[in-house]
Parts: sequence; C-alpha cells; structure tokens
Amino acid sequence: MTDFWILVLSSSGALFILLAAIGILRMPDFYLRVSVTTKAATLGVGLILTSAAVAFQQFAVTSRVIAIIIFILLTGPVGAHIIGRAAYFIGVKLWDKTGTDDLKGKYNDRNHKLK
Amino acid sequence: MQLSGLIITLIFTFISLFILALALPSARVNSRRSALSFLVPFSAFCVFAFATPSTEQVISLWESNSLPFNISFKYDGLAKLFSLLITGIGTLIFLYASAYMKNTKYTQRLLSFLLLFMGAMLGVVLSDNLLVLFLFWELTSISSFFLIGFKNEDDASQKSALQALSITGLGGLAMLGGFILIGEMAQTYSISQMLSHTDLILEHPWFVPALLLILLGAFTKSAQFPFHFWLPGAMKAPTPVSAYLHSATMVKAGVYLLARLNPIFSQSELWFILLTSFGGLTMLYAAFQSLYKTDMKAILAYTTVSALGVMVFLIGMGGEQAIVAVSLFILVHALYKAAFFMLAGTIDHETGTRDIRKLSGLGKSLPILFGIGMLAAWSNGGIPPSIGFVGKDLIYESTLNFQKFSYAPYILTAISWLTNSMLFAAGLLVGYLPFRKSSAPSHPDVHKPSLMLWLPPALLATMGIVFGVFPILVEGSIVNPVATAIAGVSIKTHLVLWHGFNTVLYISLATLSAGLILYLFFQKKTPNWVTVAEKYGPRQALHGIANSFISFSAWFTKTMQNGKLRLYLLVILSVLGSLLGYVVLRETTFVIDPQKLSEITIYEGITVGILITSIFLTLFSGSRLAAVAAMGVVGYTLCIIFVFYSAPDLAMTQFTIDTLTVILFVLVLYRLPRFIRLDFSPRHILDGVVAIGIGALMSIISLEVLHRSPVREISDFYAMNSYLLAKGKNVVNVILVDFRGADTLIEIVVLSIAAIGVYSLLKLRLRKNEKME
Amino acid sequence: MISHFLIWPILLPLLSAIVMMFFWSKPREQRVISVVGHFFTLISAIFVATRTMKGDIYTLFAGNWEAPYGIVFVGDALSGALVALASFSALAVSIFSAGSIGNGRASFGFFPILQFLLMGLNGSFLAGDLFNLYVWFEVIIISSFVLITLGSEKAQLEGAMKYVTMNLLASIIFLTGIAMLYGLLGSLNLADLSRRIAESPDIGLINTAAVLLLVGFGIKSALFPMYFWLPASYHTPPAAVSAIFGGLLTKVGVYAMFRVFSLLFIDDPFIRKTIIILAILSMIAGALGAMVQENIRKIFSYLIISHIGFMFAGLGLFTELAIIGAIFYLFHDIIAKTNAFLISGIIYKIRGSFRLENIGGLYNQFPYVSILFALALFSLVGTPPLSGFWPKLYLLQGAFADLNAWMMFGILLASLLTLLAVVKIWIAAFWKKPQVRKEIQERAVWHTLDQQHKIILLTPIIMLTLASLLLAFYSSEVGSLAALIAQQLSDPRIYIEAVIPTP
Amino acid sequence: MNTIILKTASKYLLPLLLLFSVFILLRGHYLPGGGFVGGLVAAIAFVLHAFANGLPETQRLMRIHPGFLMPVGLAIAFLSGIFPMLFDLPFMTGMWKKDPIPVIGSLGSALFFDIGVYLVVIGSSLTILFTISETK
Amino acid sequence: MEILLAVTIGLLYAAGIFLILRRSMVRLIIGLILLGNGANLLIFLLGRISKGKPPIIPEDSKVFTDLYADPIPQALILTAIVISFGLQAYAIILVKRAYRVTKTDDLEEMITTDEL
Amino acid sequence: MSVNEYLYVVILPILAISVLLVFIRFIKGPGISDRIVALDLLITIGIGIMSVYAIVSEKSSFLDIAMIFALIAFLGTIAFGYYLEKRKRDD
Amino acid sequence: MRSLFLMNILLALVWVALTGKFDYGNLLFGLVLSYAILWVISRGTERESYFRKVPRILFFIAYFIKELIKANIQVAYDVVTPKDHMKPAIIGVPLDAETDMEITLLANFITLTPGTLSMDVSSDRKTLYIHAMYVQDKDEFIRSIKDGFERRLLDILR
Ligand code: NA
Ligand code: NA
Repeated sequence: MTDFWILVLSSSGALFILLAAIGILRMPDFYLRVSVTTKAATLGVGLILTSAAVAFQQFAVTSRVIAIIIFILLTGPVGAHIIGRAAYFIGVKLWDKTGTDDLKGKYNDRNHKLK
Repeated sequence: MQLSGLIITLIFTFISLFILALALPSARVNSRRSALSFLVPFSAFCVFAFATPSTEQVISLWESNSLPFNISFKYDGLAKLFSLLITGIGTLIFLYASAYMKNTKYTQRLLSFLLLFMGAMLGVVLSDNLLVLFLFWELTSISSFFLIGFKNEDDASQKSALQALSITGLGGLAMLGGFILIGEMAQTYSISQMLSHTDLILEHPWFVPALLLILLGAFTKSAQFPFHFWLPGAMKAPTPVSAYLHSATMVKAGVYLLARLNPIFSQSELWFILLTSFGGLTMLYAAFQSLYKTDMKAILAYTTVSALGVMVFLIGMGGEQAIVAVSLFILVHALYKAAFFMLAGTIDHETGTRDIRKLSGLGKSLPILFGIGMLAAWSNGGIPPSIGFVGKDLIYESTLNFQKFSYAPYILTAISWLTNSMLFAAGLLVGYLPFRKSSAPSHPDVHKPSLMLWLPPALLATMGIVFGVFPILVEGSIVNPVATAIAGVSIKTHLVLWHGFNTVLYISLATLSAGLILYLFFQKKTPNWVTVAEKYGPRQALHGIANSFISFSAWFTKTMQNGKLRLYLLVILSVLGSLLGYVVLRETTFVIDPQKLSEITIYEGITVGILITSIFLTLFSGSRLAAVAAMGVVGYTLCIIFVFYSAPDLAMTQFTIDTLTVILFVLVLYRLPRFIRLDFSPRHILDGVVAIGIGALMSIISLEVLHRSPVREISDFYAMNSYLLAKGKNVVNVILVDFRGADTLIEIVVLSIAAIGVYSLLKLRLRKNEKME
Repeated sequence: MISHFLIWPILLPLLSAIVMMFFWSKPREQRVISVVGHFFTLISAIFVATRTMKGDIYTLFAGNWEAPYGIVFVGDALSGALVALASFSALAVSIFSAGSIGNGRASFGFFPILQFLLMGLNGSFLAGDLFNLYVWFEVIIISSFVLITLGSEKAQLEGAMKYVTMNLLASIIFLTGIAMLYGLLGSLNLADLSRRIAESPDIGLINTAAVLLLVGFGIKSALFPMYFWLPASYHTPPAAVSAIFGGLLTKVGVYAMFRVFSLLFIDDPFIRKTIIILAILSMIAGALGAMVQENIRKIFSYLIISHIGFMFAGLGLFTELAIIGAIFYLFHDIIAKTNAFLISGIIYKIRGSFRLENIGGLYNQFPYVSILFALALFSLVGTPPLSGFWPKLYLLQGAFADLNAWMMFGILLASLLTLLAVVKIWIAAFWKKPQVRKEIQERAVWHTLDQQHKIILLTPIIMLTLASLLLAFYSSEVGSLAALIAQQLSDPRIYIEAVIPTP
Repeated sequence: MNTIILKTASKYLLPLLLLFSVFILLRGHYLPGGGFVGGLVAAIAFVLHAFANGLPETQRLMRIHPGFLMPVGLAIAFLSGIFPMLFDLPFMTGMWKKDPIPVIGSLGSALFFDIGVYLVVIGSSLTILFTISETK
Repeated sequence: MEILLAVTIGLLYAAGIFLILRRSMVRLIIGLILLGNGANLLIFLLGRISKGKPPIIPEDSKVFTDLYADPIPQALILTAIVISFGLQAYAIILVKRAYRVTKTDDLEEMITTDEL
Repeated sequence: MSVNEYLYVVILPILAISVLLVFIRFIKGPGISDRIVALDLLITIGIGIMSVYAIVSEKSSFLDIAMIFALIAFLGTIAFGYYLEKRKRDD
Repeated sequence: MRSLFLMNILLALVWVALTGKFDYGNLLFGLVLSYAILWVISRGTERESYFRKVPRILFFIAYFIKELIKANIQVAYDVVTPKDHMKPAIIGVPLDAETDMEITLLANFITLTPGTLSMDVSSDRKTLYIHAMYVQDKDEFIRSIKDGFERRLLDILR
C-alpha cells in the first residue's frame, strides 16, 4: 500500500515537473513561461515531497515535508509575482498573440507606482 | 697585556663619551667645549706613543659565541704608526678646526663626527679580526660621508658625499665578501692566525675572486685609478676635514689594509701585478693631473692620490727596500700633506680664495705661512735635509734593485722619477707660488692668522726636517717595526740621510731639476686633452656605468611593475604553472585505474554536464548578470554534487552562501558598467594556455592522488568519538564546534572583520584633514 | 608540555577587539583599550618567548583533543620569538596609531582590526596545524584588506585591488596544497604530516604540494616574481598601517615557508635550487626598485622585497649557518621595517608628503630626531655594528660554505643598493634645503601638535630603535637563539616528539 | 519593492524563518545544520523583510544595529572557549551538563559556542547586506 | 565519476584563471569565486567521495554501523566556504567602491599607484 | 521492480531530463528574466530530486537541504527582481 | 476566533500528551475531538463563527485542488501538443478584497492555479492585474475570478 502511494505520488509529481520543464522551454513569451512553471513545478514538488513523507512515515519527516510544502506554497506565487512585474516594467515583450493588456501605460516610469 | 686591552677599551669609551658630549647638548656653537675636544686625541696619542708594540700579542676583548666576530686588537708596528698618525695629526686638526670653524654653525656636529671618524680609524688599524676591521672600515665610510657632506644644504657637498660613499661603500662590501672568502678559506678571521694558514688561502679555487674583492675595497678607499676621482671631489668638505681624512687617515686605510695583508698575499704573482700596475698608473696619472689644477686643495688632492699610488706601488713591488720605503713614506707624506692642507685652509681662511692664479706675494704679509709652505715643499720634494729626502732615496733604491723582469729597474725607476718630479712641481705650486714675490701682491693687507691656524701646520712641517736630520728618531721606533709588520719577517734597516754620491743621488737631483722645470713651465692654460681626459676619464666612465645602472633599474622596475594586474597575475601563474608542470611531469605516471574509480550514473553525468556548461557560460557570457547567474548555477550544481556524495551540511551551506554571493553581486552590479566586449586578441591565447595548463595539471594531480589509498585514521577517531566523547551525531558539526572548534572561532572572526570592512568601505567618509595619517 | 599560556597572545587581542567593538564609535576609549590590550599581549608573548627560548617546545591541545586529532598550538623557539617580536611591533604601532589615527578611521573599526591582525599573526606563529594556519592567514589578510582600504582614498582602492586579488589567489593556492596533502596523507597536523611524509612512498606527489605552498607563501612573502602587490599598495594606507604591514605581513609568509619546508618537505634539490634562485632575484629586483623610487614608503616597500630575499636565501641553503642568518634577519627586519615606515609617518606629519622632492631640511631643523632616524635607517641598511649587519655575516658564511657565489654576490649587491637607497633618502629628506609648497603645507601638522602628542608619536620609534640596538648589542645571544631555532628546524623529530610523543 | 503581496508574505515569513533558523541551530549537533546555516537563514529572513518593506522598516523592527550582534556572538564564543580554562582544562574543551534535554540534546559549551557562531553569522551577513542596500 | 570531477576541477581552475586575467573587475571577482569553488571541490574529491553515506551517526546507535563519508574534508570546505564568503563580500564591495572612485571597471587604467 | 528501483529508473531520469530542458532555457534566455525563472525552476526541481534521493538513500536529512533550497530560491528570485527594478530606474 | 483556534490546538496537544502517543494520527484525532468539544460548549455564542468557518476552509481547499488539477490538465495539453491554443491577456480585475491578507491570499491562489499569474496590485488596491493564458472574453474572465476564488476566500476570511 505504501509503495503504491509512493509510486503514484512520485510519478505524478515527476510528470508535473516534466510538464513545467517542457512548458518553460516551449512557451512563446516570458509571462506564459512563468505562468506555466510556477504551479506545475509547485504541484510536482509538493507531490514528490508527499511521497517522501509516505515513504518514511516518521513524525519528524512528515513535519518537515509539511513545512516545506507550506513554504513553497507561500513563496512560489510571491516570487512569480515579483519577477513577473519586474519583467513587465523593464519591458519584456508580451507574445504577439496576446490580447488585452490592461497594464499598458499604467506604471509610472520613475517610481514604478502602479496607477 | 690585560693592561693594553684595558687601555684600548678606555680609549674607545673615552671617544664615545666625547662624541656624545659634543653631539648631545645643542647644535649651537660652544667654542670652549669644542676647543677642549683636542684632549681626546692628544691623550690617546700619549698613550700610543708610550705603548710598546708587539707583533705577537693579540688582545681579545670579547668573543661572540656564534660568529667568528671576536673583538681583538693587535698593537704592532704598523698599528702604532697609524695610531700615532691618527691621534697625533688628529690632535693638531682638532686644535686647528676649533679655530678654523670658530664662526661656523654646527661646529660641534663636525667635531663629533671627526671624533667618531677618528675612533673608527683607530679601530681599523688596531683590529686583528677581519670582521671587526670591516665594522670600523664601514664606520669610517659613514662618518666621512657626514663629514664630506657637512655643508649639507649645498648641492655640490651632497653630491660629493654621495659619490664618496657610493665608491667606498661599493669597495667596502666587496671587501667584506673578500674577507668572508679568505676567512672561511683559512677557517679563521684573525689576521695573525691567518698568517699561518696562507697556503689554505692561496690554494683555494676561489683565491682570485677573494683577492680581487679585497683589492677592490682597498683601491676604492685609497683612491686608486680608476676610482680616484671621489677624493678630489671630497674636497667639498671643510679644510680641517680634508686635512685629516685625505692626508693622514682615511685614504690611507686602503694602504694600511694592503700593508696588513701583504704577508698573506705577497707570494701571489697576481698581487704584485695588480698592485704595481694600479699603483704605477695612479701615481703617474694623478701627479700629472695635479699640475693642471688651480685650486690648492685640488692640487693637494691629486698629489695625495698620486702618493697613495706610490705606496700601493711600493707594497706591490715588495722586497725589503720597497717595504722600508713605503713604511717611511707613509709617515713623510702624512706630515707634509697635512701641513699643506692646513696651509691651504689658512690661506683660504684669511684671503677667501684658494685659487693659485689669484694668489701672489703673500710671503710678505704672511711670512710664517710662507715658511711652513717652504718646509713642506722641502719635505715633499725630498730635498736634504728633510725626511723626504731619505724616503725618496729609499724609493729609488728599491726600484733600481728590482729584478723581477728584464728592464724592470729602468722602467720602475723612470716611472718613479717622473712621478716624483711632478709631485715636486705640484708642491711648489702650493708651497711657494702663492708667496712668491710679486709686483702686485694679491692680498697686501691680509690679517695675520691666529695661533691655532698656523701652529699645527708649522709643527708638522718642522717635524719633516727634524726627522730628516735625526732619522734615528723614527728608525727603531717606527720604520723597522712597520716594515717588519708589512713584510711579515723581521726587518732591521738603518736610515741615513747621506749615502754619498751614488746613482740614487743623481736620480734625486734629476727629479728636483725636472720638477723645477715643470714648475717654471707649468701651463696656466690647461691643454685641451687634460680636460678631456678628466671629462671622459674614469669618472665619466663610472658615472656612465652608474647612470646606465640607474636607467636599467628604472626600466626594469617600470617593466615589472607596470601597474597592470593582468601581467602580475600572469607572471605569478606562469611561475606556478611551470614549477608545477615540471614536478608533475617528473613524478607522475598518468595511469588511470578504473578499478579504483566509481562509475558514472546518468544523473551525475547530467549534473556535471550542467556544471561544465555553466562554467563556459560564465566564461564567455557578454552580459554581467548572465555571468553572475551562471556562476550561481555553478555553485548550485556543486551543491547537488555535495548532496550526491553525502555532504548535507556542505550542500546547505554552499547553497546558502552561493545565493548570498549572487545577491551581493546583484546588489552591486547595477552600479557597475557593462562588460567590455570580449574581442579576441593574442593575449587570449597566452592566457588560455596558462589557464588550461594549470587546469590540466590540477586534473592530473587529483587523479594521481586518487590512485593512492586514503588514510582515515583521524576521521575514524572522529567517527568513533563523536558521540561518545563529544556528544554529537553530526560528525561534521562536531568537528566544527568541538574537534576543530578553534578553526570555527577564527572563522567567525574573519566574518566579523569582513563585515566591518564592508561597512567601513561603504560608510566611512574622511574629513579632509584625515585623508592621510 | 601542556601549557595554557600559549593561547594568551591570541586571546588577549581577541578580547581587546571584542571589548572595543562594544565601544564602536568611541575613538577615545578605543585608543586606550588598544594600547592596553597590546601591552598585555606583549607581556603574555614575552612570557611565551622567555620559556621557549630555553629550548623546550610547548604544546596546547585546543579542546583537549590530543594531536593529531585536534588543533594543536605549538610554541617552539621560533614561534616564541616571533610572537614576542610581533607583539612588540604591534604595541609600537598601536601607540603610534593612538597618536596618529583620526576619529574618522577610529570610529570605523581601525583599532579592533589592528587587534585582529595581531591575533592572526600570533595565531599563525603558534599554529601547529596546516589548516589552522590557513585560517589564521585568512584573519591576517582580511584584517589587512580592511586596514589598507580604511578611508577609501583613490590610491588606497587602486592599490587594494591588486593587493586583494593577489592575496586571495595565494590563499587559493595554499588551500589547493592543503587539499593535496590531506588527500595523500589524511592529516592536517604538521607534526603528524611530517611523520607521515617521512614514511610516504609518494614523495613525487608531495612535491607538487611543496610547489603549491612555495608559490602560495611566495606570494604572501613577496618573493620574486610574485611581489607585485606590495609596491602597488603598501604606500597607500596611513603610515601606521604601512608600518605594521611592512614589519610583519610578509614575514608571516617567510615564517610559514620555514615551518613547512623544514617540517614537511624533504630535501628536493629542484625546489631548493628554485628557492635560492628566486631569493637572489628578489634581493636584486627589490634593491633595483628601491634605487629609483621617489616616495619614501615605496623605497621601503621595495627594500622589503629585497630583504625577503635574504631570508629565503637562508631557507634555500638550509644549512645551520644559513638558517641562523635568515632567522636573525627575520628578527631584525620586523623591527627595522616597522620602524622605517613609522619614521616615514613622522616625516609626513612634519612635511606633509612622502615624496622626496617635497621634504628636506630635517637634519638642521630636528637634529636629535634626525640622529634617531639615522640610527634606525642605518640599522635597516645593516651598517655594522647595527642589527642588520649580523645576519648578513651568517648568510655570507653560509653562502660560502655552499660555494654559492651568486648568492654572495646578491647579498652584497643588495646591501650596497640598500645603502644607496637609504642615503638617497637621507640626502633628500634630511640634508637638502626644505621645500615649501603651499598645496602640501596644510598636511604638515607636526607644528600644530602639542608636546605630549609629539612624544606619543616618537615613543614607538624610540622603542623600536632601542630594540634594534639591543638586537645588535646582543647579537651573539640572538645568534645563539637563532642557532637553537636552526637546530629545532633542522631536526623535525624534535618538533614531532614534542607534539606527538612516542608512547 | 513596492508590492503589498510581498509585504504581506514577508510579514508571515519573518517569524517562520526565524523559528526555522533557531531549529536548525539547535539540531546541528545531531543532524545537518548548526550555527552557520542557522545564522544564514536568520539573516535571510531579515533580508527578505528588508526587500519587501524597505530597510528602514526592518531596522526599526530589529531595534539594534545588526553589527552589534558580532561582538555579542564573539563574546559568547570567546567565553565558551575560555570557560574550561577555569577548570584547568585547555582552551575550548567541551564541557557538558550531565543529563540531556529534549530537542537540543546534551547541553554543553559547544552549544554556547554554536550560538556565538549563529549570532556572528547573523550580525556579519546582515551588516554586509544592509550596508550595501543602504549605500548608493 | 572521479575522472569527470577531476576534469571539472581542472575546468574550474582554468576558467577562474582565465577570468582573473581579464581587464574587468567584475570578471576578476567571478574568476576568484570560481577558483574558490575549484579548490573546495578539490578538497572534496581528494578526501575521496562516497555516495549516500553522510557522516551522521544513525539515531539508534552511538557509533557508525555502516561506512561513512570522510567528515573532515566537509568540515574544511565548510570553513573555507564561509571564509571565502566574507572575503568575496569584501572584494565585491571593494570593486564597487573602486569603480565609484576611479570611474572605471578597467583594471588597466588603475595604474597610478605603480607609477614611480 | 521495487519502489527504489522505480524511483531510480523512472523518476530520477524524468527529473534529470526536466533539469536539462530547463537548463536549455537558462542558456537560451533570451532575457535575464527568463534566466531567473529558469534558475528558480531548476532549484525547485532540485528540491524534488533531493526528496527522491532521500527516499532512495533512506536518509531523511536530505529533506533538510530541500528545505533550505526552498527558502533560498525564493530569496534569489526576490533579489533578482529587486535588481531588475533598480536597474531600470537608474538607467 | 483566534483564541478558539489556539484553544483547539492546545487541547489537541494535551490529548497527545495524555495519551503519550506522539504521531500525526493521534494529533489529528485530538484536533477533531477538541473541535467537537469546543463546538459543543460554544453553541449559541457569537464565537460560533469559528465552527462555521472550519468546514468552509476545507471546502475551499477542495475547490482549490480541483481548480489546480483542472487547469493543470488544460495547460498540460497545450504544452505537450505542438499547436498553441493560448489566448493570453493581462486583465485588470476590480477587487472586493481589502486587507493585505485578503489581497495577498487571493493573488497567491490565483497564481497557484495554472494559466493565471497575478502581476500586480494597483496602488489604490482596487485592481488586481492578472496575466491569463486563456481569455476568450474579458468580462467572463473577471466574473470567474470574482465568483470563484475571491468570493470563497472572502467567505472564509470575513
Ligand atoms: Na569551521
Ligand atoms: Na553546521
């Protein structure tokens, strides 16, 4: 039973990570890459970590796994947000098929305040 | 014996105390105290005069227990002669100087340096140990540097002091080398003991260099051609200094040394060749030059050089007569030359000039000086009944009897005759010309010199005649012991003023006539070639060498230290690479045994692949940030390798620190300019070769080391005791805080200092007055 | 012998530094603590020295882990003497700094870092463990980095770029050598390494480590041709800093060379010959450089390089006489170079410049100070009977015993050129008419100082000159001490037995 | 950086990370961790906070200058090093309380030493990073 | 694997050396950091590598029951890493200051202190 | 096939390939922001690898490294973001 | 509410201590047990909201996981297949969330679901700019966000 869960969790985790990896390579612009990778990778790593918790079945290990997952969930999106907005105002181009851009012209060039 | 030791110690203590006494109180003139300073040399003179010399006894004062540096003295005839000259003439010079320098600033400074110099000279001539002798020798150089440069704000004084020190310093150090060589060859630095080990020295393969080095020392000090020019240059010193240093003492140190070492070296053919040729050349050349000088001190300087040449020449010839001749000549020369110098000084003092073209008819206003001049010239010319006459006789006798090679008597006698004639003429230029009757005396109402400005030279000049009339006065007490010391065998001659009409007398007469002719026809206008000879002579040559040496130094220094860090690093790394390459090529076998190595899994392969790619990315990225990020990846990959290979603590730390470093870079980088474009240049090839070379060597070395079996004794100790003794299970951490805790303590000190450094680099802004402290 | 006292010359500077860091921006308190701290360090160092110079070797096992398992501090005659000399020089510099370093630098860590530097120096001298030595070296270099840049003047920063880079490179090379030795022998303890090397079949590979350490320490000790960082930087910081650098920093490299090449690396003719050649070239290259400089501190800087050659010459020959000469020279040079740079500091205070053309007239204006300076400077030259003369005698004798004419030539030539360089300073700074220039006049602050302040500034120079005279006066005793050191260095068994006694 | 998202996150991350850092410090003797990493993590916590909220805010939060932690840490390490000397044991000899306590394990001078390391690491890394961020 | 790591070490040294021989201060520092990494990896490799055996005594025993990796090189590298961090931090800031004061990143323009 | 073998033969290679793919993005860029994201992802995958490694080697201490990784990767991203913002402003 | 939460945890810990069985199963049981007890004793008081929220949180987590998986599959499809079906856009979504906590959580959850990325929040905190991969219709997208994550999140938080 344990082995089964390990297999399932680690496999799906690895797949999500692979997905993120393909995504970052394949996506046409920066924002799409971020978009794809942050969650797929977070999810993937979360799953693999869970499989580790299952594998060890120790209090200490499980608590560490939980801590790491919480931490990743907390920091992953914040990091994506930071790098995404930074990329935007240094002028990283959007993919040419991008539709509406509500942010356009909303940043103050000097202090990066968003209107 | 013990008593002599005590006496010598006392003398030196006495001198040192007086140096202090003179130097300490103030720089102002204190004529009473300075006038009394003559008591120091005078009392020493008395002691030396009554002390009986001994060729046997060596007085040992102090022995070093680890160096062959034994302060030991020997008071034999040679030492006695020089000690008496040094202290005797010293006494007169001190008397003379306190009058001469009456209204000059810093007289005491001068006197204290003179005393220092005198002590040093005494040390030179009394020492039995070569190293002690060298010590005093250097002291004479240094103190004379201060004396020659006494008028220290004067450009010319500075130059001549530097020149004198450069040359005597060069010689001194060469001489030290020579001393070490012969000392080590003979296994003793005691001159007395060395005499019984001459064979060890003469047969040593390094004998010739040793001899050359010592001669370099002696020749430079005694102003032998081509090093002679510093001596006339040194006439920038106040006249009492010139009179002391350049007549009786310092310049004779070289002659003293040759005389002292003569018993050791005289068996060597080279000794004879070098001394006679350099001495002969010097005496001729300098005597000739002296005729064309117009400054009295310059004339005296050149004649001194010439006389030194004579002495060297005589020592080189060897043989009883020559040795006796030089023994006497040292004394004679000191007497009349010191008199001449003081005479010149007094004339200068009273008239304000020393130019013989501007002086005439002084005989009337300064009759005493005229008398002194004539007496000195008498002695100088070797006119009976002066002691000079005895000396000259001896010289001619020795040259006439010299049989070492065919025509030797003729050649040597001719050289001596020519030199003596010119020296006589030069003597007249100083001792007679300024006083000669003149229709228009240059200084008709000149002041009479004070007592101390004429009495000392008068005494000396008179002694020249007294000794001539009674040669017995110096025969047994001075000349024989001196000659014995120089020859190394007992010599007992009988000095007589009158030998009857013989060849020697005819040659002497010829000398006088030639001298008179030269004097009468001495050319007021210096012929062109004389100036040219001086201009392009040895002085210029040595100056040229010195200048090109300095240019070379400058070129070398600028080339090495050109400010470009790249060059510096390249040089250092090339040294590293070539040394390492040599050792590695010599020692390693380049065998790779796969048995001893672990296999490569695909993950490790990929990790290392990424690592290597990132290295290249770091290398060739044109963007700074990309380079820094790639560098970050290098660190992260290392971290993964640490994970693979069982180093969790390391991985954590590496990862954290790597990130912090990247962050630091990032925080700083946006303030820095972009990379300069990496254009290809030949420099890159060179750099690449060095870089790849060292890299390859590192790889080879590591593989070689890996083929040896590891030693795990200490690790096993840690592993065994980590929990049992140090109560920790993470052995790495236990090492850090316990087994090798001291490292960690120091390490946090390093971190703190670095933090302080960063803080101060960025925060400290100095106020203007604090910039350089 | 287990001996707590070995640690005090290390701990007292650390303690003083920590205390000073609590008084971070209180320069006045720091000055007092600094001098007091250095004073007590000196006392403890003298305590160490007086014991070690009797010939016993003392050990201290940090953490009570016996060698070779823990870190051991070892005090033999060489270490003891150097600890004492370093602490003495540091005290002199500390006093000088108390009088010369302004509140700007003082409130940014100058004094604590001076203590850290001394701690690093003493630690290096006492370290009995190769990696520990590395760590001490890092303390030294980081302290020196901070001291050399403190103030951030343009010249300081430019010089520091070179200084820092080359020193970091040296550290990396050193570390590489440690890696080699550990990989081959599995130990870091010097005595243990020595023991193992003696039995090792891999002498060839061990020689690569020898080369690495030679270059690593060679850079640190400014050996030809690895000295570039020194003339580029030593003249840029405040005089007090130059003084402690000039007196002590390169000497640690020399010390490390002696330690490592006596204890670890057995006689390899190639390496010995290399050391001798580089030593001779150092003597001459440094002296040539000194000849042409116009800045007093640069002249001294080049003289450091030249004189490092003397010490390396002794190391290269490694005969008893040669070692005595080198060690004696090391002692002398610590005192003489510190003093020389401090003197340059006073000259700067008087005239506002380090450049010869801007100085002049000191002899007539300050005759007694000038005589004091002359004594110090001629000691540096090695004019007999001053202190620099004696070691040269040993070295010359040693060179002769080896029939090494080039070395004799190098020593004599370097001595001559040193003499000329110093005489050049003497003539230009002391004899020549004083040059009055408006732009530097305001930096000449000597005349504004009160008597007490002047005494504070002159005290260290008097101390060092006296020390130098004592070295000369007791040259025979110093020679005996150096002979003891030579004996200890020549026979690693003594050291090994003291650190890891055979049961 | 002017973003509430980061600001808010950092508000929660700071205590979390500090807690974590102490955890890492204390367990170092048994498992990977120890004073260095612990100190670095704590430093990172403050750096993050500073990135999000600006340096002045973080400094206000810390109340003391981080540089002050250096002498404190050094003093603790120093004292734990010389403490054994009072008992005539060599410098830095490990001394232990007899019975172990939970989480930390045996209480000994090594732990105090590690705490010293921890503080110095925090102090120095923060001094470095803060100074750089402050200066143009 | 050792061969690969040995080659990597060689490369790290070579790259570090090549970078410190450049004119740019930033490259210089990066080069030094790479060299430091190379030296650390060298210590690690020469201390012999072993997989999956961290030198941590298992929870339930007082001594190692299995083989374990040599902890000493790890401790040495750890110390070296932390020390290099301090030095690198300082060097980076030095570069920053030097650039601000001299207005150039080009090391070949910083030659005033070497002039006579 | 045991779990361990499975992890070794299947999971780790997948993760390794992912690393390669991301690394290609890291090399390609084109912008600095792409590199930063790639770096972040690399570290995240590194956490995954370490977890798997922990299971395989039965050493839970690798999870500690994973924890540190997670923590610091975030800081790195923030710092780069900070850099990008500053750089733009100061140009 | 906070005090109740703490009380809940404290009671669970006491339970663990009493039973002496220190593992997650027991801790979870302790939590559920003490939750039940607290719920029983707090009925009818204003503190009751705590007991309403806990189920909501659980629901929210379930919702989030569902969204996560759904979106991941969508993205995965796009990533794996050669043709790109994306229609990206940056949309400003007006916010009802007010406090820092609310905005941050919302933004993070949005980022965590594939295909959307919270770019920034306007200075007046009224608009959240989202980069989305599949925006067929702007208003529809805004509505899905507001009705989906924002509403559920605010339900829990308020
Ligand atoms: Na350490
Ligand atoms: Na640790």
